[in-house]
Amino acid sequence: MKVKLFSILAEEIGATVDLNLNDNFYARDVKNSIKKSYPEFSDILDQSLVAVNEEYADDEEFKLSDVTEIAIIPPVSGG
Amino acid sequence: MKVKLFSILAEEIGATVDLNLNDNFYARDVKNSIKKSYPEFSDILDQSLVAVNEEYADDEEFKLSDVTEIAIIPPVSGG
Amino acid sequence: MSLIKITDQPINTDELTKSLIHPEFGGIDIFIGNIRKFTDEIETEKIEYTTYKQMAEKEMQKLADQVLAKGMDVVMVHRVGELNLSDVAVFIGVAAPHRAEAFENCQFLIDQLKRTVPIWKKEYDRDKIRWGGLGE
Amino acid sequence: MSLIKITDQPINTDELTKSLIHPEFGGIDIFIGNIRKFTDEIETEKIEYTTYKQMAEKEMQKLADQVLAKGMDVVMVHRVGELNLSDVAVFIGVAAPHRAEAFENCQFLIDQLKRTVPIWKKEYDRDKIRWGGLGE
Repeated sequence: MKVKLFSILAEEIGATVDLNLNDNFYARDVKNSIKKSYPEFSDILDQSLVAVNEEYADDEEFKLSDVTEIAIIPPVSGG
Repeated sequence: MKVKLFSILAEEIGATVDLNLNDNFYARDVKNSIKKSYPEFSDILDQSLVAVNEEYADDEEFKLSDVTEIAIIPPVSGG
Repeated sequence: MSLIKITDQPINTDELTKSLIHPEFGGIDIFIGNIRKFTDEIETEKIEYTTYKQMAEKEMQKLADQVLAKGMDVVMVHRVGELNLSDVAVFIGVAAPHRAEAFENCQFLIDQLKRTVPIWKKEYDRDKIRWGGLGE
Repeated sequence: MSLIKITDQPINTDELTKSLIHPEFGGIDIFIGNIRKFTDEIETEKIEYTTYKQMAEKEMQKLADQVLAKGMDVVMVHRVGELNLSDVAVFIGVAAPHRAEAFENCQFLIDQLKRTVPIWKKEYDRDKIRWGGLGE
């Protein structure tokens, strides 16, 4: 599953990162999986949220088959 | 001394009203003097403030010789 | 660059807005009051504003000075004369380094303007004429 | 008549302001955020905004819907791309029957936009590059 990255993560890692997610997964699994490959961004990932299908994800479990889009949302700074 | 009137008072009475004020007077004397001639506007005058030399007048005494302009300020309604 | 005035001409909101945009400030709050058709059941057709101009501009300047003294920029313009529906009667703008101050001071200025600045409205409503500020 | 969007074009503050002036409403509050030169001692040269556009517009619409549901009109436009000093980054406007609601809801919208809408700034300061939202 390609996960979209933004802001400093997109600049440092790339616009997407390819992850192997289980058929059922939690938002935290997405962050943990990226952390394994990019431990240097653990701090930023800890501050980031996960969006699933363009909605902020809570702690609920997702079925991979229902998911069309996943993104990591670093602390926002618009305005 | 010509006293400036505004809003409904100007429309009903005129742009100014001529009053005989003592050499020393209080803001309330201005209103009372107009009330005597125009008792039908007592209610509006009670709600109005007096401006002396383009400043809202408090309870202090004024010397007529220091005064260049007096106005009655009905409740304001700008904005 | 503050601008404080009473005018009998239409208010140029674009020009006034642009005058508040400077690189020294990051947040601008603007209040625009325009002539509204309905106030509950009352239908307004037009409003005639009158003023005690010299004193009104002095009172507006006193209010603006309180905000200017805090290092912000201020625009306060009130139109007088006969205004029709949608016409802009008042434009208040505050530019500040941070947005919270801009909001707070803009609201302060319009609230105070309505309390202390000698401007009066004569409202031509469908049913009758109403003088602003006076009880029914 | 509400307008909610992310754009990479300059924000036309005049057109957006005029879109909020209707006879149904009497009070309009507008917040404009522009690029500021100094933040304390830090001197900014330009800011590059990026966004997760589809989600950002959805989140902006959710915020606007809360205000629209109360019978007000709303405009929310955020610009992205490379912005220079004085350029307008965000325009938020609320038209309401009464001014207190306009102020309250306009401030709510900009406060929430800064908390929840996926837009990021990369600030090119004189001393170094800073990413908005991240601690030093």
